[in-house]
Amino acid sequence: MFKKKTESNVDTTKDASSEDKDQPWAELGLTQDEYQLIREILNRRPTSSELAMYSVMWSEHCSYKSSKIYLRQFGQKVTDEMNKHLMVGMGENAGVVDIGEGLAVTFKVESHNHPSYIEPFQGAATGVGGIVRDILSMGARPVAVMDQLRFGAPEHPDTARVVHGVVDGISNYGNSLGLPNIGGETVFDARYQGNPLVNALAVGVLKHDDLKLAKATNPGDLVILFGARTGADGIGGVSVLASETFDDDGPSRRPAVQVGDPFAEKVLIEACMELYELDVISGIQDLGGAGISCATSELAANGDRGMEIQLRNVLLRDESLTPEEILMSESQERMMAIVNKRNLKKFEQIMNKWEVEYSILGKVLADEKLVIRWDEQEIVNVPPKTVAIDSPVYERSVEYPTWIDELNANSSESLPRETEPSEIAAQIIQIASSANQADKSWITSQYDRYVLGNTALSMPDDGGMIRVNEESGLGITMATDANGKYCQLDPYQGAKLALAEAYRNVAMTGARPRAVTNCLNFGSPENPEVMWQFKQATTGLADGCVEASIPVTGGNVSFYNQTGDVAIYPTPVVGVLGVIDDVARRIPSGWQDTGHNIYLLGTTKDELDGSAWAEVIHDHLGGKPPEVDFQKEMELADLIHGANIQGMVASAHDISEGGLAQALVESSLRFGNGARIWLGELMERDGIDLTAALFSESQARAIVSVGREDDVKFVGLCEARGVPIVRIGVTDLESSALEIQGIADIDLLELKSAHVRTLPELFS
Amino acid sequence: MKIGVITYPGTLDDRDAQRAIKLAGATPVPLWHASDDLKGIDAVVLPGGFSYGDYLRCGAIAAQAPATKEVIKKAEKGLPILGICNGFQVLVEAHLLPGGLIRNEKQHFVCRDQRLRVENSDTRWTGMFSENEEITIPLKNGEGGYIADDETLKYLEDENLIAFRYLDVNPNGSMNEIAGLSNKQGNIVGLMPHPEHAVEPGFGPDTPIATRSGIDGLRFFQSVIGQVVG
Amino acid sequence: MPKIIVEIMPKQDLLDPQGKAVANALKRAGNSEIDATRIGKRIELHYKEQPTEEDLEKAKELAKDFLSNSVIEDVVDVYIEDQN
Amino acid sequence: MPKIIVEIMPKQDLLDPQGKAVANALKRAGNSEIDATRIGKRIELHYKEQPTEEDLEKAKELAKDFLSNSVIEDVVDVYIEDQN
Ligand SMILES: Nc1ncnc2c1ncn2[C@@H]1O[C@H](COP(=O)(O)OP(=O)(O)O)[C@@H](O)[C@H]1O
Ligand SMILES: [Mg+2]
Repeated sequence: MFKKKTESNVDTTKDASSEDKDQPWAELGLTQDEYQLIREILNRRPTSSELAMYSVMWSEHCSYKSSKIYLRQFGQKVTDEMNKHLMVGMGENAGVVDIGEGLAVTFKVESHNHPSYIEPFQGAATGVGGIVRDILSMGARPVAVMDQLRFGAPEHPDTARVVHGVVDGISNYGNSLGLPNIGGETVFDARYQGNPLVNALAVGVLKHDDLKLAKATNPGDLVILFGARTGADGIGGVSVLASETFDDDGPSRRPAVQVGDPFAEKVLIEACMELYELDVISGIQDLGGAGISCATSELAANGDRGMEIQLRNVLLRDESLTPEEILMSESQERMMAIVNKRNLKKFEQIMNKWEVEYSILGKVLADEKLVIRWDEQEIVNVPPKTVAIDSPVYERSVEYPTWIDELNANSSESLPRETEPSEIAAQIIQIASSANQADKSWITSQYDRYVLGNTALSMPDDGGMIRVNEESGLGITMATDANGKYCQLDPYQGAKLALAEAYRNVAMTGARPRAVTNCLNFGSPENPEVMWQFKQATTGLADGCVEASIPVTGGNVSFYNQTGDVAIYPTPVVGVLGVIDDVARRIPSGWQDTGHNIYLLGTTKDELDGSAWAEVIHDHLGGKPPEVDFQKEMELADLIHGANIQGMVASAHDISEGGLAQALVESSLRFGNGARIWLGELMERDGIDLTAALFSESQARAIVSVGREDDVKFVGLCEARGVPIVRIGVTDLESSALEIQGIADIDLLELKSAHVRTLPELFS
Repeated sequence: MKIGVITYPGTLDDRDAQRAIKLAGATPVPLWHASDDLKGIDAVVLPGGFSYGDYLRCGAIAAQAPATKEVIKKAEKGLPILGICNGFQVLVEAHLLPGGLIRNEKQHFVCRDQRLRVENSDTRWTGMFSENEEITIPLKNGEGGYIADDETLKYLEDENLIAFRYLDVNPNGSMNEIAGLSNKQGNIVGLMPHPEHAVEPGFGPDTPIATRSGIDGLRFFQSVIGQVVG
Repeated sequence: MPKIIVEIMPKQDLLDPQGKAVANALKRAGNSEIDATRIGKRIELHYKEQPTEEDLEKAKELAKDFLSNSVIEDVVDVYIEDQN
Repeated sequence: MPKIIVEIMPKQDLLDPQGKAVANALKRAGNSEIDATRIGKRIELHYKEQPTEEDLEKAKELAKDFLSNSVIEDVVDVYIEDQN
């Protein structure tokens, strides 16, 4: 079927200089202007290989051409205080944050949305593989993963297909890599039906000295491709180029999906760790989107150098691949290293030990040009920065969506509120068993949370906590959050709310929030209303970071998440990294001791718009999302930290979706221990009714349990720091119920069954 | 005392096994799959993970490794061998323990804090447990369903070679609730759950007393140390 | 028990990590004549009665739509097993 | 590419949870004529040269000793694929 590529039908730079021809730039996703720009840069038409490179590197996915002008805010709206711990900021493969003791942490979240809809298992699996390689390429040992999932309506017939495939894929890949999964999110909403979101986060730890950058700086150094062989994965798009060069056989039908091999990646991780330990490499880059095109041009561009590559040296899985296809292949589990000649022996020894295949592709050039040859023929000769850095930047048109006024006007105020105790009790259970608030262990029990032996907290606690120094106990916490409904109501506020929730989740574990990553999932940037949402959300996140005084260190943008004209809810996933001196001081999210006082911290307002209560009980979305006040979030976080240092906090759980009621349910079920709750004082103090007391989603709130002996001190501390505190109950291990006085006496076994049963009933 | 831990490509819980050995009071010795040098160890652990990606059958490719072949030779001479999860699968593929391990009944990987009954405390790795003691250690596997033909099952039951049985939940559909086995001499023990993940307060399974405070796994390692020394 | 056999293989162009690992193991064990290995599925459908041509047609549909994943796999054969 | 095909099935009298799960799904989808399902492996060994009878004998050994586990699986067939 395939004709072997002969020298005569390779499109060379010489051909390109001498003969013009029609090129399929539009099919490759370039605009007329972009194609014209390439011709100006080169002073001739591009060769088909060059066209392949530019088209993929200038795609939205690789170039951030629509988002760049907004992402800049994250680097600009910063203070010295925010940058204090930042070792590598925006722009590298992943940000790097100093955590003390000579150690640093790198972390990033990335999307694999579209592939996960087409082939959920492989899409999600390779999403995990890709983000882990990003972390690996910073010189870090990956230590944990998380996953942020958004699926269609739980009862929709296609949802189970996606859920099963995605969860299986994450489980299969992450577990096989030996990385504990320490948390994530699972949301169901019809808005994601044809466009599920699969975001994956990885965290790595490195010594300060081991930091690696994706740079080729030293002319003469070798460029080595290692890991899996290059095959025809994920190059469906370049078929148009292939068809040009195949005779009359028609276009080759290359697969658009990629298949992952977690085993190959695990071996790659171990091999890289040895490369780092023995200081063998001078630069490294993972191969993800755009494959060799991306790795060569970025390494060269970042080092202000060039590169000379013999493409024939690429080890192939399939000999029929054309040069264009090789340049664009997205085969997984590959890395590119820059190695000084004197280190080649050591490099080879490590590859041989781990049975990793490698091939030397070429060397670093002093001049800023990227030259790629196919045998003797020169098929690429371009300035690397024009491919990797100076891609077009667009200021897309932005338009205020007028529908939002109507949405905001339709507040939850008019929704009927129950006063009958038994009805309210039923609502608590109905919310606790709704797909979004239900227990997620049907998913999380498919993930290994134990491997590596350093997991101090994981699901269902508020954040995932990992020990990074076994001697000192130094550790980190990660939490990620996003609320698409809040963002639909107000993307500026919604992005801040996502940050606030992740920040609070980290703080509740006893850690101090230190840095932020994000994955911005939106509809089409060519839709001005989507672009408005994007602008608002990025501005909100950047402003929120200044207010909370923690920097964004990196992230990822995923556009075009829509089915037909209907975009997903704007979904900026925000991840916060926290640091804790000693993980022995971690705080669980439920009570384990009897007779402890339960306190509600913060102020409860009547904020039910966009809430779980409005959705589950009334199928309503409208109004304005809750207010955010980072000053209050920081006071709450400081308080928990201060009190925890003194050993006063037995448990802490943040209040978010589902309100106080949901937090009480989760804290009771965490260890299956009962409690007696009263709400009168709270309702009176904050001037709210029962529905608001139980279901409002006001921010900067948490419930904590505190031992009797620490009571006076704890209350004193809150008062001294001005954190509103009200006692709302006591823990009672004798009782097997969550008793809310005068309202409900909910048997814990029944509650648990309702909370746990939902997902298995939907998907088992 | 020196206890070896073999690392195959794709092994994951090797560092954890080494940590457990250290916490139990012995010296962990890392062993490499490609070498038949067992470095004078007194006992060996085949740790958990996905050796060679668990492709073909779990443990099948690792069973062919030079280090495994050496272990097989020493097994007869009484070398204490503990196979954890993937290590158990290697022992089964190497025919050091009977039967087979197949995909979990529910078709999913499962990670949970698992209650077990110690059915045989008369092996090199279970001596510090009392007969019928109930313990909790983490379990995490995708292919942990134990199967064997009737004859083998009868033999295992009659000879008291079932070392551990699942309590409360049979997480993978194992026949006769089998979680782990020993051989007749008692030097070889294989089990699906992971004792090395219940050895350090703060990082084990939850207990009624405190978050992640379960350390029931430590006694596996203490057992072999106690018996060799004593 | 009368049977229809369905044979499914990973698509030619896609990576087959399992086959790759097995091929490497075979090579390490000295089987240099074997160049590559691919691992697919052999599914037996057991019928109550001897399957008819119609059953076979239906099985082919099932093979394509349900038993295999057309994004990453090919059905290479579906046939009624000879009884002997 | 010349090939030898190795076909392996789980032993008849042992549990095959995967086969059971597929059979249940088939039944739920209304295929009442299918009584049971078993899922095994189809392994392709790719040879550099057309395999000889000797290669076939060797492949049969491999099938028995390495590609299958005789405790839980049966090798149902090993054959040189017809080239056409
Ligand atoms: N897809 C997932 N992967 C891993 N952990 C998850 C996933 N979904 C939910 N979790 C975990 O389940 C717990 C409850 O989730 P959630 O209610 O969203 O937490 P929160 O409201 O505190 O952000 C958390 O520990 C979270 O990390
Ligand atoms: Mg929380």
